[in-house]
Amino acid sequence: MFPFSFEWAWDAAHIVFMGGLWYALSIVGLGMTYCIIKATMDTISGKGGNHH
Amino acid sequence: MKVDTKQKKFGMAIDLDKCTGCGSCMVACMSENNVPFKKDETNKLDSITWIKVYKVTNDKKYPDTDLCYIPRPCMHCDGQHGHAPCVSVCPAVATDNDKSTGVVSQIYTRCFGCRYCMAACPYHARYFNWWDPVWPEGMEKYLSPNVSPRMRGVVEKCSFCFHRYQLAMDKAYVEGRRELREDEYQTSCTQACPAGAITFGDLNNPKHTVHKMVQPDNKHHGKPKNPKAFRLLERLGTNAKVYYLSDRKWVRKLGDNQTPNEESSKKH
Amino acid sequence: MSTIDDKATEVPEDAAGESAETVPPEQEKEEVAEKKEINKGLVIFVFIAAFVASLIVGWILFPMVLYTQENQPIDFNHALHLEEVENSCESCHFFREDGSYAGVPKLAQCVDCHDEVMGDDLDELAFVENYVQKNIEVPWLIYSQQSDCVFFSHAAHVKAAKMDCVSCHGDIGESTSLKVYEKNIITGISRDIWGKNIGGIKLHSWDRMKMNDCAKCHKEETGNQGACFQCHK
Amino acid sequence: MDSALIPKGVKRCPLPVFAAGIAVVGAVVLWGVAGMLLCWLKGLNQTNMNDSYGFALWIWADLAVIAVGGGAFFTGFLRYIINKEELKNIVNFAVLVGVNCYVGALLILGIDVGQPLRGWFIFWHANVHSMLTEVAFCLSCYLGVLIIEYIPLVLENRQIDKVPFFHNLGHNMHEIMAVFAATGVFLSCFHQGSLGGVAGVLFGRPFSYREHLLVWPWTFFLFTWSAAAFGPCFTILCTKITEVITGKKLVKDNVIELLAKISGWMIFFYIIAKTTDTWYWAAHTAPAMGFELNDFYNNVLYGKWILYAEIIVGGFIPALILITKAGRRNPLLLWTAVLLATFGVCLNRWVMVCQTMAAPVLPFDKWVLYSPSWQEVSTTILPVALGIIVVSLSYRYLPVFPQEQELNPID
Amino acid sequence: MKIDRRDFLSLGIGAAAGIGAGTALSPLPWKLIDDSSIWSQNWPWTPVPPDGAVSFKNSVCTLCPGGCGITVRKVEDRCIKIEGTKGNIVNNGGICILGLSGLQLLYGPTRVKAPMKKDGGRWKEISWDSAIDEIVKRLKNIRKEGKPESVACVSGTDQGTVAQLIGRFLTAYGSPNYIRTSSIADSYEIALKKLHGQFSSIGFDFENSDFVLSFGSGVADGWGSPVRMFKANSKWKDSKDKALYQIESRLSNTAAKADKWIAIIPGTEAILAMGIANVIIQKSLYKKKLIEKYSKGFNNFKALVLKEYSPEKVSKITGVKKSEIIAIAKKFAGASRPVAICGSGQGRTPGSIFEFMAVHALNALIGSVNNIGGVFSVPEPDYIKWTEAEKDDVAAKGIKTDRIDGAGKKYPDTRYLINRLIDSINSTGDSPVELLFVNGANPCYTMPDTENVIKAFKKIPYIVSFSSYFDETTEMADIILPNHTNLERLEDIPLAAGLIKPVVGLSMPVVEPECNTRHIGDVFIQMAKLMDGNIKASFPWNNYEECLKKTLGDKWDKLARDGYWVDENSRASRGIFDFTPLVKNNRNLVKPEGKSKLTLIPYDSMRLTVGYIGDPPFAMKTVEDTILKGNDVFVEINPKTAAGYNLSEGDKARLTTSKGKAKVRVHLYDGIRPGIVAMPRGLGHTEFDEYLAGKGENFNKLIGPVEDPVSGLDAAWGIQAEITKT
Repeated sequence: MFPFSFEWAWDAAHIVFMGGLWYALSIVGLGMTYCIIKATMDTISGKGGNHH
Repeated sequence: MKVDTKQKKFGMAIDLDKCTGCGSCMVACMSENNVPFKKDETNKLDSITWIKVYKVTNDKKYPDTDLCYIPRPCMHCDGQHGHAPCVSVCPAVATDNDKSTGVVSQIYTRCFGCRYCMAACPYHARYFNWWDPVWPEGMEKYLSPNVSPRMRGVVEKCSFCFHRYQLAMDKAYVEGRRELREDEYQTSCTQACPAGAITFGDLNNPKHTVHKMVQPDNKHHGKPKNPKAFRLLERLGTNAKVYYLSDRKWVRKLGDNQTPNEESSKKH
Repeated sequence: MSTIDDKATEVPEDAAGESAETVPPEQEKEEVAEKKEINKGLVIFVFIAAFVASLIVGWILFPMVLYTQENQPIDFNHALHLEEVENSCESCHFFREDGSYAGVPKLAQCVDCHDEVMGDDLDELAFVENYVQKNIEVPWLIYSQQSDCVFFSHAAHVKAAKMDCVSCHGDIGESTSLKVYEKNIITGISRDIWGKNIGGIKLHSWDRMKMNDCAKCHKEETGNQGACFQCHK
Repeated sequence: MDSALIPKGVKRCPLPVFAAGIAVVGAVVLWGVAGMLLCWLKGLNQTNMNDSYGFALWIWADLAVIAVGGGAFFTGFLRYIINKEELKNIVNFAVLVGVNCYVGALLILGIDVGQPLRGWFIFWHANVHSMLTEVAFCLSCYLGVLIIEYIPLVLENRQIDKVPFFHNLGHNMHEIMAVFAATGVFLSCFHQGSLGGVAGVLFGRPFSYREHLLVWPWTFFLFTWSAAAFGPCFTILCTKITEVITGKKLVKDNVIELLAKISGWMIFFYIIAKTTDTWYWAAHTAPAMGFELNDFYNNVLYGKWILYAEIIVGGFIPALILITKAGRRNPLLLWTAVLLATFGVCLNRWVMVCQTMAAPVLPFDKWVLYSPSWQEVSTTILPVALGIIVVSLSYRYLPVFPQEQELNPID
Repeated sequence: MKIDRRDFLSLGIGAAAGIGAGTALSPLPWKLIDDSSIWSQNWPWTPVPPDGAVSFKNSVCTLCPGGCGITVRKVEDRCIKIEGTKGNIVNNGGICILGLSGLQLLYGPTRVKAPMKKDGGRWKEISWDSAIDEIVKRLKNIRKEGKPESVACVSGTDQGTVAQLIGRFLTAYGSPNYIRTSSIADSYEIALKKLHGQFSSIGFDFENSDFVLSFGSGVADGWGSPVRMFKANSKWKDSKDKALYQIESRLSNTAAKADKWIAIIPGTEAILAMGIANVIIQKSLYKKKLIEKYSKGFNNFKALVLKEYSPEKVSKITGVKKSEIIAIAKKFAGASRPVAICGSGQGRTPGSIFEFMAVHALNALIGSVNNIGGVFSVPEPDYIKWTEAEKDDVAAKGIKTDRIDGAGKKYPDTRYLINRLIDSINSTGDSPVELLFVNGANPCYTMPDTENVIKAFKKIPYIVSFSSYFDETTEMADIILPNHTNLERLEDIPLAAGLIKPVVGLSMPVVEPECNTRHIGDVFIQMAKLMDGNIKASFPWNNYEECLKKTLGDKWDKLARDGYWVDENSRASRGIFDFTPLVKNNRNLVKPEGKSKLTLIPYDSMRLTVGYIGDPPFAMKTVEDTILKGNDVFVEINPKTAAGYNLSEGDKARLTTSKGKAKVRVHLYDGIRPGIVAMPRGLGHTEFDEYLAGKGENFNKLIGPVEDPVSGLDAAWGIQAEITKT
């Protein structure tokens, strides 16, 4: 799973498979971080809350 | 330092005409490898026997009936690309195909019991520890320190008594050698077989008896050149390292499946 | 049915306690504003407190709980013995004829010299009285004991690969007394396998003996990590 | 009492009634938990599995729920990537169903392994060549994505929404939901496929082995396809069931019909592909290994009927119903179609798992049949019961069906 | 300000986030995950075998009469594996399933851990001294009453120093009643006595035979010395011009290995042998010169076979085709080093002497007697040269009384008649046996009509068992003086099982005794010392080891080194072969009891030991599920026959004979003659461990002894039975 784990080898199989995996993970991860940070900013800047 | 550059391919040849089905190989294996036992072992679907002796008949009516015993250890397959059916599917690399010896290992402490390898093995050579191993009081005294007892929930199988190879190598190292003599590494079943039906050795070494017996054709995934020799399920491409010999045609035909229209054209 | 509907629509009023609807606009504004100040400060404070606390628990308290300390039955002095014997480590830690490794010596070997007290050391006295004379094996605690699934070939490493003891066992050979043996209360395995450093940071080759450490060396020395069965049984 | 939590403008049954309903399902959950604990504490000897049946009911259940849960990724795909606006009215529910399916699958996998404490080895010591590794990774990642898709809905709960931070969070997540959805689709394609690969790569098992395209056997693609095709049917089925239970219309017909139509065509082409695959396998793949079709279907239980049941009853019939306007408009036919479709895909998964184990391979092997123990059954039902509870709670406290208010105005 | 619900929520979340982040950045969760899996890899309840120095110890296996050399692998003081000794004269490295399981017997739960005394039906541990005192007291009393002959001993063997010591004790004590359990050894012994005129045991030169004609002998099922026979069988397979013909009504493993399987009607083997003789003589294929020079009464024999045993007649009786009979005869006579053997299955029960003589006559006809590749009459190894045991008047008188089993009287050539022992006990009011020693035998399981045997044993006032294990007979005993197991004990083992030269093996202790057991030899020496006068005087040794070493003298070193000693200078007796007894006992066959349609026969398997020791767990594990499933034993029936009783595979059924009933299940097997039901021996134990006890049925419960008219030995080979579906 990580380059420092026992089974890791720098071969096509690992690069493709784990590449795809980490790619997906990072997108999701970044997406969520973005949302959370933005939400915090918005909150501080007083957005949201008792709207409508 | 390179431990040893010569690639070995340990394998087995079993003479089915000599095998009397006495069961010594099974017990020799159990006692060598700390295989546990339960009160009732008559349900063969959860009874651990690394080498299992199948009893088969020619399906002819009395008095033309004939029967044959087929001892089945792990075949230590090489597959078409150096991968046994079980090795490539194990999600946690608990089993691998040792390129330097050809032995397919099984690491019990790495295995977490998904049983995918069992689904993959057409020979039923893999066994799952459905129960915790329990020895009657005092009997754990005979357990061998060379093979670690398995815990509940993992898969185990024949290892070609690889620990014997390890111990033999230790001796060799201490004596300043890097190579073993043929008789220095023999599996427990080979050693015990009263009929001398099992021959074990390096299939890559022309000097070894097993090689002379089966004459493996390594250009064609180890197919035997000896017409009396065959492998189980040859056509699945498992590329097994266990060969069988028999003079009886019906036995040799039993080695592999065939569709009705190919009765005659059976090749090995 | 209607009752339920009413209820459903009434709700806001019930729950008005904290919701803004009922409060006059202007009041509400500053109250909310002021509350925000407090909240933010408070929340951040609580966050940091909790953060630091759990760091302390994880890095300091946890290891103390995880390992129990056990003393060796006898405080053995390697340095002293090393001077006495002529064949260095192998005089006591030797290979058997069949290639297996004797490891920690059995009483029989010690008795060769210690059949009665030799020096005036109290530990030796205790040793002779409690073990030699009663002919009981010494229950040594082995720092480098791997778990049962490991097949470690001393022959391959020491004889074939000509490695020295230090690279795995460290400087225990020069030690004048034995350190405490720390046992993991969950796994029952010696702390030296994971390494003294709970974070797993290692400074010497012998600081940690997990599989990855074996693999690293194997890769460097033999070009590959080796097959599973090479080190497992 | 809990009325403060109930969405605006919709009516829900009184809490006691609701609680009573939950309690009933809760009892089933307890039964399941009992089985689960037995398996964890005493080991898998609690099951009726054996060395010939290492894979059995549980693995089938995993494959089945993932297949029917496919509705989530495919609806998401249609909604966010293809921008089928109407589907926004059902995508919430599709996601909700999906979440339950995937949680269930992972739960069952957690019970199915002999050494649950080492389960994480599948990630840490991953063997990238194993289909199961691919399954484990994509499955868990995609579950994450599904939860992310589900969170905004939760945040829309009346009380939570009042917390500014959560309100903003929900809003922002909505903004970039397409990105998540896309990732979800990517992951789904792989784990659905690799679930098919699990059986397809077994070259020791001529019954399930298939030729490969690149590193993937045909079953890989068939599974992804079938999940996308049959998943929506299951979503529709669940919607219909919910409507029956709540006694309300929750989703407009045009939405259902759109989904049904797409699903129908997907099934139609899938089943043609499946038929071709079966033919090629029977005519070439298997014979090359020394088997002919009969060898796989000469058992009392596992006869040729399975083939027909799967391909015609569970395939062509629902497909034809759904692709015809009249068919999908007629409630009765629609019901039949979605039911048959769900049955069809489940049967396919059963065959790929259990019949693979049952069919003899060695010439002197015999068929091995198996029936699950109560522990297996209860643990298999467990996630279903959990799912029902989660859906009920979500339905009660979250605006799962955007059109509900409009379809059921409170006078 | 007040902290309202929503603030509280925020604070909670803040704290949670803090704890989450903090913990995640500390080793705690990761180390715990790792350790928990390491814990699961080293579960405290999974044993870890301690490592240590490895050593190998040689000995001889005594679990069956085979006498294989064994090499025990030890780690420190634990035995961890039994292997066959390379280069051993009998088994050269090979080893059988029972020998391999030996450690399960050594360390197993069935051991008798100390001297035991029956006390109100329950076993109570006692000290060795009190145990021996008690027995000695009884012995003294019996002797005072002047009935020394009422003390008897049942033993598995009468050879070797231990057996001789016990015999010597009885002689000095004044009892002629040393009784050996019966086997084909008796039958061959008697047959040879009658045909050659002198006692000797039989030996076969299989390694050099090129054609083996086996009348039901399970050479691949444990007949003779099993491992040696397997090796011989493999030898025959190695060359095209060697062959094995198996004459047997069931396709046993031996029949399957044979080049030809002749499915004969059971019980007519003798007739077939005579038929073959007929052909050989008819076509004058026999060795005329030899016959003229070295035989008596050939002409009568010739007349008899020509008159009564024409292939046609024989074919009718035996069910073997005429052409086949002729073919066999030609093949047999045509071979250069043929041999004919008999004794069905593993040969654990004697057979009809007429059959044995008829088969042996075949060997004589083609000159295979005392000839390479043939049959040898082997004198018992003669190395125990003790002075006569001293006899006082009581002893002298007692020793002259008739044996309780009547052996040597009505049947002069029969030395032991254990089946008669049971009768004579059951037929009289109170048992003629006052005190019985049992050693290396388990008659309450192994003898036919088990119920009757148990009845007899119940009648015996006092039984002393020397068994190391809790077996059926030991359960009948009043006191147990547990002997060391074969791995703990020093003993000379004369190898009786079919070698062509007298060979003695040495069983060496490979481990310190596990339990509080004592060597039987020492026990008898001790008892002798406690008895007075002549008995004490007859035992000049201080302990068994001394006795053995003195007895073996210069052979000791060789034995201690190689584990065996061959009596090279013993000559096979080249006596005259006398056909007369054969002619005289013509057609003295053994018929099965009862008059049902089906014939029930037993069969032996290597995986089920049938001797005095029960199957160890490992061996039980190898038993096929077509023989035992759960606790049900399967009987084999030909599908044709089964159809007649509308039985199908796996059906439950009741098997009934004149002796008893058994619940069985049915296994349809084409490899068995129609009209026959075959049942495995070795199951249905009531004692030993939970891995064996209560599994299957004991065949001996269903069959009763049938006396062979020539020897008086029980020679029942089968019994008529009824089977009904349940």
